[in-house]
Amino acid sequence: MKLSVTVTLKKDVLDPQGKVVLNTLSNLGMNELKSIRQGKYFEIDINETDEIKAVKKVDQMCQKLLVNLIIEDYKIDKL
Amino acid sequence: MKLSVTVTLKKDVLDPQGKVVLNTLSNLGMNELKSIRQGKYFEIDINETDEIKAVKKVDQMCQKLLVNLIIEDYKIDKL
Amino acid sequence: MEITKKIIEKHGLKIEEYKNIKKLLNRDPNLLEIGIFSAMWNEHCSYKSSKIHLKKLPTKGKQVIQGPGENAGVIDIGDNDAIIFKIESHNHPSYIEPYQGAATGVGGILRDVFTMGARPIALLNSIHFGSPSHHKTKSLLNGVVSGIGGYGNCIGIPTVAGETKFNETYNENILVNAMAVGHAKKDKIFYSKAKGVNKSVVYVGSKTGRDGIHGASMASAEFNENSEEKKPTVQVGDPFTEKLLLEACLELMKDDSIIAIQDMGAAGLTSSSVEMVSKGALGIELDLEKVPCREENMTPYEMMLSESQERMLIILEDGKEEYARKIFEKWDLDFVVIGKTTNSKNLTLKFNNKIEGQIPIDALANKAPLYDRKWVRKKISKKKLDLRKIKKINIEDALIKILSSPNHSNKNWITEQFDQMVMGDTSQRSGSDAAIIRIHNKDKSIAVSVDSSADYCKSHPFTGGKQIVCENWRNLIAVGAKPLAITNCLNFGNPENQEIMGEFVECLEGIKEACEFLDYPVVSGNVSFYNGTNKKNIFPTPVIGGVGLISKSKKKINHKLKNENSYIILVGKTFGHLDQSCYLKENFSIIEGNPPDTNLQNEKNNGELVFKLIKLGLIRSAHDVSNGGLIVALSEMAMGSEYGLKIDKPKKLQNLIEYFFGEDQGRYILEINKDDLNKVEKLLKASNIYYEMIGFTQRKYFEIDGIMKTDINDLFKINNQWYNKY
Amino acid sequence: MKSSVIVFPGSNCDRDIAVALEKMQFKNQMIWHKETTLPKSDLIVIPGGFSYGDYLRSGAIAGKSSIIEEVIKAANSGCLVLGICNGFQILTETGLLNGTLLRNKNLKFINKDINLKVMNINSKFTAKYKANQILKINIAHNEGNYFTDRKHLDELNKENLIAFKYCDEKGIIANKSNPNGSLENIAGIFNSKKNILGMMPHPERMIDNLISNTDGVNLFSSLIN
Ligand SMILES: Nc1ncnc2c1ncn2[C@@H]1O[C@H](COP(=O)(O)OP(=O)(O)O)[C@@H](O)[C@H]1O
Ligand SMILES: [Mg+2]
Repeated sequence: MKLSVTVTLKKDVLDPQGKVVLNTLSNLGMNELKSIRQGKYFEIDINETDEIKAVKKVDQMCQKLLVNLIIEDYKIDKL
Repeated sequence: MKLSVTVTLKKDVLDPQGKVVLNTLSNLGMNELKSIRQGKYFEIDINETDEIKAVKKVDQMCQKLLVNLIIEDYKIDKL
Repeated sequence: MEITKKIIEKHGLKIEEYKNIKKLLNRDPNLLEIGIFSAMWNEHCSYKSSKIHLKKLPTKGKQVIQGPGENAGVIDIGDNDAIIFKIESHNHPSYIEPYQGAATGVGGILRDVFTMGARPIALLNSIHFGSPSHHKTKSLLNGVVSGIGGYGNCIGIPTVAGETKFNETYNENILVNAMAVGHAKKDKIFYSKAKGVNKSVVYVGSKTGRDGIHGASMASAEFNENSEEKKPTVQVGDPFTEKLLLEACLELMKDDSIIAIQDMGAAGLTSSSVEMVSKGALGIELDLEKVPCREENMTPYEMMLSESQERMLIILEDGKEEYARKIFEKWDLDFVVIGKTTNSKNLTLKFNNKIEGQIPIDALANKAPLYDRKWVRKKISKKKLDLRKIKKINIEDALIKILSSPNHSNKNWITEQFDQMVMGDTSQRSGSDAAIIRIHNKDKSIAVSVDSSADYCKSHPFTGGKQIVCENWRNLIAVGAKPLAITNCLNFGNPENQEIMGEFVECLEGIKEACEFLDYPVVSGNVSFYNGTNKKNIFPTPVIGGVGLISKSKKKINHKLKNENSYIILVGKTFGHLDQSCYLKENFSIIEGNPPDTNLQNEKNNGELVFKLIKLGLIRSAHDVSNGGLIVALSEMAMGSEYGLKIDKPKKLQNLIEYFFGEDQGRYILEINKDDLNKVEKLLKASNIYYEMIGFTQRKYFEIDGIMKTDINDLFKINNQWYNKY
Repeated sequence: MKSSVIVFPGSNCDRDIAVALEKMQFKNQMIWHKETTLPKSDLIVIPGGFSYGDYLRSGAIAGKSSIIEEVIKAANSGCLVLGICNGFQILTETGLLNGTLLRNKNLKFINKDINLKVMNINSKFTAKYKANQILKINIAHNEGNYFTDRKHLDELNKENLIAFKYCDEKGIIANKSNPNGSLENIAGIFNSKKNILGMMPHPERMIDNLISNTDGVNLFSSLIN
């Protein structure tokens, strides 16, 4: 089963990448932009057909490694 | 309007990051993993209420800056 | 599968070459075999257009342990220490994907050096971009610079020197040349020549993917509109894996398990296996199903032609397999015996026990095509510039124009993105004439520099070739090093064009003459042809990478002024040669006439004396005079140091523009303490060296008597502003 | 004094720090990350580099290795721990130090000599420096932009747990002298017991006048008692 994990920075954490991307895009003339935040994305293929179990396992991976819980949030989706 | 951009590496392009993460997770005892590929994620808030126009603008940003079209694919979603 | 004309062309083979293949095989090749021939016979691997000319270069000398023909050149620096170095181009991949192209260029050249047993100790690069105003330049520039840094910083080898140039000739075809320098013990150098039958052939490193299939043939073809579609899967560099591979190889090399070792570079598994057994006059048999693959269902064709990075091929002594495997497993790297050496003199490729291809090694290597391509001598311009016809401009304005131009602006914004200090032995970082790296735990250092002069080479290839070797030699002298040997990367256009081939031949003649005269042999190098698009070829751009020795580390020196009230001496004659100068280029966009001539005898005498003065500790700072002439060199010595200069008007040459901006060769500026002046003058006179006392150092200002007076901090700002506004 | 340098795959300042420690008369040992026990040491150093390529988040994967559990145990029982550059990032990932190191504000790798102010000399690491001394030390990193929450920042300030701040030649701490965007120009911090120091600049690169300067020497000599 394939799942995805989307990791985003918590609201009050500074996002230097997003900031630079925002500036660069405005310099390129895209002024409609209000904000941009950058995060990470994982596609995970797991040997597990039961969705609930699969999500649980991926959740563990997030907690153990993929996500820095102090500064990041995450969400898991089925692909 | 808020949109998201998910950027993934094209098939067959080496993903050194995914590789290391996969190894680490297996070492941590998660053996059910078949593969993991790492990508990027953006949350974009744009001053545009028309969805079609908003998507078009974000698409431009992808082509111009956010995505390396030679090695990456992307998709745009409404949040 | 029938081999059609289209397939042959797609593999970059000429119909004549294909006929030759059939003759050598006595039959029609299959697709796998065509692929292998195309990989081995293309320009990049076979050197078919350049070989007969490269043979003329001087490659021997007391200091040379290994000249061209191995993965890298090796020189002797005494006490059982050897320096191993080479430069290589990664132009085409960097144009397609600048970050990854540049990064894998660095990775590739590092493997060439550590495959011979060296621990890499320094990285250099020579990067050439189109005009800054060209729409692609900015992103190519940023991508290449971060790619070079990304790889070197991560693997932990300092990037210490380089050159960055802009010229519209590179608008559609940038140049990215990377050089690596390593240190080894003289009695522990590893070569690529296979020996013995039935020895295990081992694959180590990363897994094989579909990256860069046909990369070598891409590097051997001109670009056209369709190149972007034809491109293979882009190679992605993995510096982390390379670091593991480096440490694992060096660990295995402590013992004597290795018979031969070669990195998988261009044309991957094909060229590495063929070259090793070709050198040993042996054959090789590979079981391709054993090749570690990253993707599913990879075919023998794909495995043989893949250019996945961070891989090596090793031929092991009997019974060493398990010992070696443990080392690679410790570093989490694949280790698989994929075949053995044979005495059949064939390349035999099996896949699941079925022979998929079989080609005589000789047909791939020694019988590869060799061309004596037609070439014509350059028609040399007879024009001599008439200064009177050019608008008169203020000297200070002209200087400022040069210092603020992209080509002459300070490159700190680049070098700050490179870790220059890791490994703890960089005693002179980027910014001076050459970088200096101490040999770890020893009291001696090496100096390194890379140089090129495309404009000079375009207008007069022979003089250009000669000049660039001299400039490189001078850069090493100026930091107190004895120049030992060079590597070279010959970036040229399409060799099937007689004029381009002529540029190549004549540049090489110039390089040869200078190297011979200066006892500065060529120990390694690389040729990159077909740099150009749709018949528009780049200017001939040979890049010279030199290595010199500083036998006592304490004696290091650089170009920054050190004291107040020291004497400034200009060594070498100033004739005021302005044709092809920066003065004309930057101020009037005039690119005309011939480059300054290089008198090898003067070059040698002046250089040897400067070397001696530095060695005796009589010099406070030194700088060679090159692009931009005397005034630019003087400004460089002042900018970024604490002191300025007070310079006299010339005593002999009356025309101030010629005097200050002329690019005559063989010159150095020296800063000398008052107390040492007598000694220095005596030595200069005793050797009959032409010199002039031109002024003093002072605080704060760069001043030329009655002509200009500028705060050095202002000059520094001017010199640093270009990129910030770009 | 005995020191241990932890070596991860991808560490690349391990040799440099070993050279510095040995020069300062430490008896040093290199500890491969797969080891499960630590020799008795007075000082544990986690060196700079790109452990595991720094591919996920800098320091994240090294923070999960088996040897790190031993480092945590030792640290909790009072052993001195020094994390430099990637070592600092690893210490934040393990939770031995709070906060995190984000990408540099210009998104570029930065290698240069910067000015650093010693903010607190009441620690085993900084005792030999003078109060408010200005040092010139090399930095080399992609992710040195220190960030932490309000509460922890207050604690750092109140308890004097900031070891170094980026400043200019005159010692002025301002935005202009902040190379990477760090909160309050923070370049290095202690834990509350001050037996752990994490810092982005590389003192081990500043121990030899031929190469650079000797502004890093006192950090190591402070530790020798
Ligand atoms: N891409 C680069 N990488 C590293 N160093 C560079 C690069 N570009 C320029 N430099 C450094 O900037 C300085 C000036 O370069 P250049 O003007 O070409 O020197 P020179 O004329 O003495 O050969 C040199 O020290 C060189 O090493
Ligand atoms: Mg120079």
